[in-house]
Amino acid sequence: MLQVENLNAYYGKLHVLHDLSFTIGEGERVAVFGHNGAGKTTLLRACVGDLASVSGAIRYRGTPIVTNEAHVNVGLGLGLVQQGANVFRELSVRENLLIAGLRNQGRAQEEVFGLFPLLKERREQIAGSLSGGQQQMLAIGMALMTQPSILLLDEPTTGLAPVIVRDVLHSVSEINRNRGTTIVVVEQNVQATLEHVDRAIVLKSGRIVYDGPSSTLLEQESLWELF
Amino acid sequence: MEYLVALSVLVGLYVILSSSFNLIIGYGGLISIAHPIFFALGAYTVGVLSTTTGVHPVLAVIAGGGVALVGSFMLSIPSLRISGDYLLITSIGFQLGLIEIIKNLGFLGGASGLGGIPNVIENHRTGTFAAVTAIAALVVVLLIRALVRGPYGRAIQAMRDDELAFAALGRHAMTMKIAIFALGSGVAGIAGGIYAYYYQYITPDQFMILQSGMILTMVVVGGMGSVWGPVVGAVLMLLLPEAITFLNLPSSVMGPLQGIIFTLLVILFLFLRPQGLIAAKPR
Amino acid sequence: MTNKLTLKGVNKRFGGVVVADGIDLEVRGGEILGLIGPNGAGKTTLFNLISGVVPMDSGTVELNERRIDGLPLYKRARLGVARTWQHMRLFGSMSVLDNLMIGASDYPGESLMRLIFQGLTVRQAERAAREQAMDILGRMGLQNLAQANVNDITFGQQKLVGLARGLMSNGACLLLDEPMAGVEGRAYETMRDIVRQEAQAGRAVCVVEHNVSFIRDLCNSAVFMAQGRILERGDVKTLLESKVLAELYFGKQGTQT
Amino acid sequence: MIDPQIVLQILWTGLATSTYAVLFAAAFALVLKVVKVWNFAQAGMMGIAFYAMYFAVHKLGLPGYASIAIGLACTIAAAMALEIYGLQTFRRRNSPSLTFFIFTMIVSEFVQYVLSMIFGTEPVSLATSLISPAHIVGGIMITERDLIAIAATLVLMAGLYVLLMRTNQGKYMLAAADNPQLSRLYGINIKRVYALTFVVASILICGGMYLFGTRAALVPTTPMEMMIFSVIAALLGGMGNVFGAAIAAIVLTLLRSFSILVIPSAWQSVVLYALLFITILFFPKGVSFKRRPRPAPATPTQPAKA
Amino acid sequence: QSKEPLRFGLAMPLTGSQALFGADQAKAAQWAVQDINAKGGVEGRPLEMILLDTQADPRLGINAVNRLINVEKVPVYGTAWSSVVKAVAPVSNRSKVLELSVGANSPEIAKLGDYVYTTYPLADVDIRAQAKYARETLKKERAAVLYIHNDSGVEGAEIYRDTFKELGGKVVAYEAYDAQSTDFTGALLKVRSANADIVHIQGLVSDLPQVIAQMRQLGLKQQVSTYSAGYNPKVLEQLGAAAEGMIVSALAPSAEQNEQVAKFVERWKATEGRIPNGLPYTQYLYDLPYLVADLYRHLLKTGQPLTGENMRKALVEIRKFDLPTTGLLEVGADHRVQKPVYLYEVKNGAFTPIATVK
Ligand SMILES: Nc1ncnc2c1ncn2[C@@H]1O[C@H](COP(=O)(O)OP(=O)(O)OP(=O)(O)O)[C@@H](O)[C@H]1O
Ligand SMILES: Nc1ncnc2c1ncn2[C@@H]1O[C@H](COP(=O)(O)OP(=O)(O)OP(=O)(O)O)[C@@H](O)[C@H]1O
Ligand SMILES: [Mg+2]
Ligand SMILES: [Mg+2]
Repeated sequence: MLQVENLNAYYGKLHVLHDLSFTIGEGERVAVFGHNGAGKTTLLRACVGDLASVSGAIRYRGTPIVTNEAHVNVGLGLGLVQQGANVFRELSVRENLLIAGLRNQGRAQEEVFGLFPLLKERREQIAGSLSGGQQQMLAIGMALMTQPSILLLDEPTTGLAPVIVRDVLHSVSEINRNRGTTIVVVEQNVQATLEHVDRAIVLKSGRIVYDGPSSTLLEQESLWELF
Repeated sequence: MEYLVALSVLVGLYVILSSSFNLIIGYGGLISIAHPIFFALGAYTVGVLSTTTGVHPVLAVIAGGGVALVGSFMLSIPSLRISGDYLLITSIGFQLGLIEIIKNLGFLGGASGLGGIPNVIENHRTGTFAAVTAIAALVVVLLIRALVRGPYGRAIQAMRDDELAFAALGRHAMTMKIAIFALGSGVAGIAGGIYAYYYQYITPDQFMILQSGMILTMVVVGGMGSVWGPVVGAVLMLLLPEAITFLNLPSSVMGPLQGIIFTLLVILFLFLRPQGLIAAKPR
Repeated sequence: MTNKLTLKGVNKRFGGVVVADGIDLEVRGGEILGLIGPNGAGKTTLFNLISGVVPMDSGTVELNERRIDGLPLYKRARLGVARTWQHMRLFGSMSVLDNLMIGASDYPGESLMRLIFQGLTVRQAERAAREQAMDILGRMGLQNLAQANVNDITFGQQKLVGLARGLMSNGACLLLDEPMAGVEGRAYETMRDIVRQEAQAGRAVCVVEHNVSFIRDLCNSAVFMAQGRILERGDVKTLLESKVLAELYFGKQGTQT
Repeated sequence: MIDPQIVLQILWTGLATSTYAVLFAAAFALVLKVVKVWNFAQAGMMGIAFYAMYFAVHKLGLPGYASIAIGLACTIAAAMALEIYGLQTFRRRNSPSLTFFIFTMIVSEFVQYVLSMIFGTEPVSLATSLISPAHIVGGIMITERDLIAIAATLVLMAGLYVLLMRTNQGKYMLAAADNPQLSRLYGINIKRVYALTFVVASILICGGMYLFGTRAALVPTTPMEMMIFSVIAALLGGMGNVFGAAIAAIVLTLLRSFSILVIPSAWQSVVLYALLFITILFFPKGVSFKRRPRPAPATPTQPAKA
Repeated sequence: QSKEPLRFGLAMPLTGSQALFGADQAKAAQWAVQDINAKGGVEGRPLEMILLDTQADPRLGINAVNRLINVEKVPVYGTAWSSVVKAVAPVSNRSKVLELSVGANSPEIAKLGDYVYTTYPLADVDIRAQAKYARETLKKERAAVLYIHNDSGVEGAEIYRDTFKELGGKVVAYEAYDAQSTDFTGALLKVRSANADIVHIQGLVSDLPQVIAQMRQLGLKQQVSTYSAGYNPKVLEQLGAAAEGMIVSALAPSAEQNEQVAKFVERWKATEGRIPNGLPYTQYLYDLPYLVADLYRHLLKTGQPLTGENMRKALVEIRKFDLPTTGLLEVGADHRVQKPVYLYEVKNGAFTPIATVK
């Protein structure tokens, strides 16, 4: 599904990702862990083409996409939920979902409202005035509206109450099961996430230090200091 | 030589104007276009004082600065009270409205301008004016430099980055903005005062709204938010057009061609140095 | 005198939505009060009401027996209300040290008059602020980042800088909005230690957090808020086991993450 | 002593005169809203639109619609060149917003010089005669040109409304206006949206210039002077609210036309600007025709960086 | 005998909103220099004109004049537009260089100092003549005055109003309009209800046709008068029948009255394919180099050094100049010149001379 080869990423002179290579299979659920600043966000942004200076190769279902612009990749079926609750602040919840779904003839808003009933109540509220957690829900809902084949989530549960954290992780698994959507999720909360993924990638200072099944991750004592 | 000295008077005055505008817009983040009107307030104060009273020129120029400074409150206090965003709109109203008022007031010469401002320096006139403006410009630039390098500059910048967080730390953004605006405007008024004495004749046309576009071009091309940027900008924007007149262009297309060359050069500068010729230093 | 923050009958609504409904609250110096509740409960709004970002509809806020509601934001901050933000709101174009120095209680560069007429005291105050800032950064292990631009440091470090900036004013009360969201590892521990020390120094601390283990680690007592109302209050352990919480916050099963 | 007939007459002519101001203000506000640029190059675009049409009418002898087409083609080409070679470059380099402002202003000046070199500086008009057939309806003089102008403006503004509110492209514009960086993650091609915005602005400008050019004579510097008015209207209408700007343009024009009845004519402009100043001070909310209040500053997103 | 050229300056708006006149005027002056040099120059020396742009902006005007005086070292220069003429006057007086105003008509110009002279009659000449003609010859009782709200508009309108009143007429409406406006309905309706029998419009070529067009459309049938801004074939073209009866003035003879002017106009048609903007002004500009040549000739003949001071003296001494396209110029001690005012009325789509007021 997604093949990454020798990926390097830079912010100006700062070299953030060093020669990352991995492959993600169709329908897989992958978690990416790592300390603050390890490069997790950078990795996801590079995958969708949201970064200016990257080198190496990324192939999506065989097509090279590393030079594509983000909107092209989204059209191909990549979806990203950015870190930090990014929504269209001056538009209403309904308009936010509508716009998110335009490009890929997205699903009905009702499905998103089913997942987050709170949003339904606030359909007409301006997104910028939602609480932090509500905005995060909206951001996830918007990504679902694009009907992605591979969904990249950057710390989707930050700022959410435990009950919703579980709901979100659960529904992500659900989407994976029902639609075969590939999932890549960046999370801080290792334990809670491991239940929902098949595989884990651990980054340390821009390099992969672990890539394997999620079940054996916690056996790696050398990695404990990272968490 | 005399020609260059005469130009340097103008350069000095515009260095003062662009630096003070930079203080307001580049450092203070207060988007106003009313700078020319404070220049005008200074010039007209001197115009009226010098033609009707025998007040000492230095005092008259200071009075010009004072009038501009006080005048700035009329704009800044009410507009900043509601929200800084509105400063831009109110400043347009202020600028255009005040110019119209000047055009209608007989004792200010109305639309035909105010002439007969006495010549206050008989010998070495141009040289003296050049020296005076050069010193004034230097003082203004150094003053602004001292201001923005120190704790005041840090506070201005923090205020610009995030006003709410700034206020939540116990800092009062309003007074700072008003003070910056007043200082910048007062300085412009002083430049206006010197201008009036030097040229001895002022008209409302010289202080129109498009003037602020010109001063702003100096600031941006030179480098907004840097101390020496506006200085470089002012020198360049004033001397380039003069230099272009020395090209021997065919007289039938001379006017527009000079304009085309000049604007192309400015566009080129913007492309080559989008942050300005002298980029602002990060703190 | 110990510090004390008191809220009585605080009400606020946005259009039709009630976000604060008769909130009574008291936080004393030395205490760390946890504020938990589902998303949209009104926690951030409550901080906004206390610090003066948003005006309230009715009720009173007192700091050390002095009413501060009705005062503008900056005056409340000067009287001792220090806060951090859910989204940090650092001064992005400036260095870490400069970010902190702006928060000093006696900030020298605010008044032009003072700069002109009291140059000497300005320099002294500036030096004092710098020392205080370096001191706080030292406690957080961030001294070597003092000159770095805040945008160039990691998320966790930014969160710490946000806290450090709030500490500069030595305010009587400290309001922390999700200090731990997105923070882990060493930064997590530093954060916890610092907050604890600040409480011990006599500040009244109030923390909003979804990270329950952090609340458990740190707080003496906690309140549970939902839909603008305080539903439960008490010491952390009993509160976390309460039925209401289990239902509204952790979900039906009542397990805790 | 104010005669209702006079009032009605001023109202009607005022409305007819406001038509092109409405179009220019809407174009300015649209670009400001979506592309986030104070597009002072609009004066340049106005100049190009007018002189292209003038060339088509007077030098090529083409009929009205053909010359509008030519004017439109030139304006769009110029706008695209501005966007692609100018604004995109500055955007890529993260230039401060005032750089855009200055750049667009200088571009206008440049265009003005080029036009005066090519077309000279004498006032020219699209119509050979400034007189348009007039009808007296109930004592009110209504010229055919007024009718055409009002109808054309209504059509253009309605089209703009449909585009913004009812089409996907319009939604993309709203999204791009809100957060361009984020829009890309929902498959929106920002460059295309910006290009489209300039095309729409060009249509409005070209239409406005045609209306203006048939009722007045202009010189290369006229567009710059006219643009200041659109800027004021765009600001008064609520910083980039397109229809607010249009309404503000009408209100300002009518204010200007009517003020002569009550104020000595020499003081008209003063009163107009003073009113502008005072309105904002006392009704800061009243002047912005915003649909909804701005979100509270409580939870901002982190600045998105490309 | 040295062949060194005799230099003089000309500072005109070649760009900006006034360029439409400035550029044509500069061209006329250029032609005159060519013509003089083609005939052997002045005492065998060629005349050389240094042309600079002022944009009609006082600040740029000062720069230009500074350059003319200090770099080009000319002893005499011409310039126009009232605000520029006034702004550069102190420079001229201080440097003792002769400033000749050609075309600016603000009455204040007469009082600007020793070194400022005008070759163009000031506004009081032609506008007074208009008012006088309306009042005394046409026997109009009630005049309405419409003027553009800038310096020349304000000054011109005042002269008309005062003269008309002095002569016992009534000014029943006195309305200004903004330079940027395109809708004059309000002001025109006021004029309509004031029931004037003549309307004097003190505007610019760019707005004058619009004012008249709107006026006629609103059903105002009064006779219109204006000053030389209306003496322009463009106006007739744009107004068609609506221009009938309009009275305009010119301060220079027309092609019919002066054979040189006829040739001059032909030359415009031949080289530019049109009539110049503001024909009378270009005539004054065409004559400026001839005037300068006369001054130089005087100094060369009397062997005086070619300084600004002597230029001024020469001007006062010669006093009367016979110029090709504007006729006799007499420089008065009061720094003014008197000229006949030629009045025309638009009849059958053409300017027809109706009177010459001396
Ligand atoms: N826009 C940017 N400009 C410059 N440097 C950046 C930028 N964004 C991130 N960095 C730097 O790149 C490195 C990796 O950042 P990244 O955001 O990918 O980390 P992360 O693993 O997502 O961390 P976190 O857990 O804090 O979200 C960090 O050192 C960070 O400081
Ligand atoms: N300006 C506003 N206009 C309308 N509603 C608002 C506004 N600001 C906040 N709200 C609403 O008030 C409620 C409380 O918001 P608040 O940000 O205080 O929640 P919170 O408890 O901090 O939630 P979270 O844990 O998700 O950050 C939310 O439902 C939000 O949508
Ligand atoms: Mg991250
Ligand atoms: Mg919150």
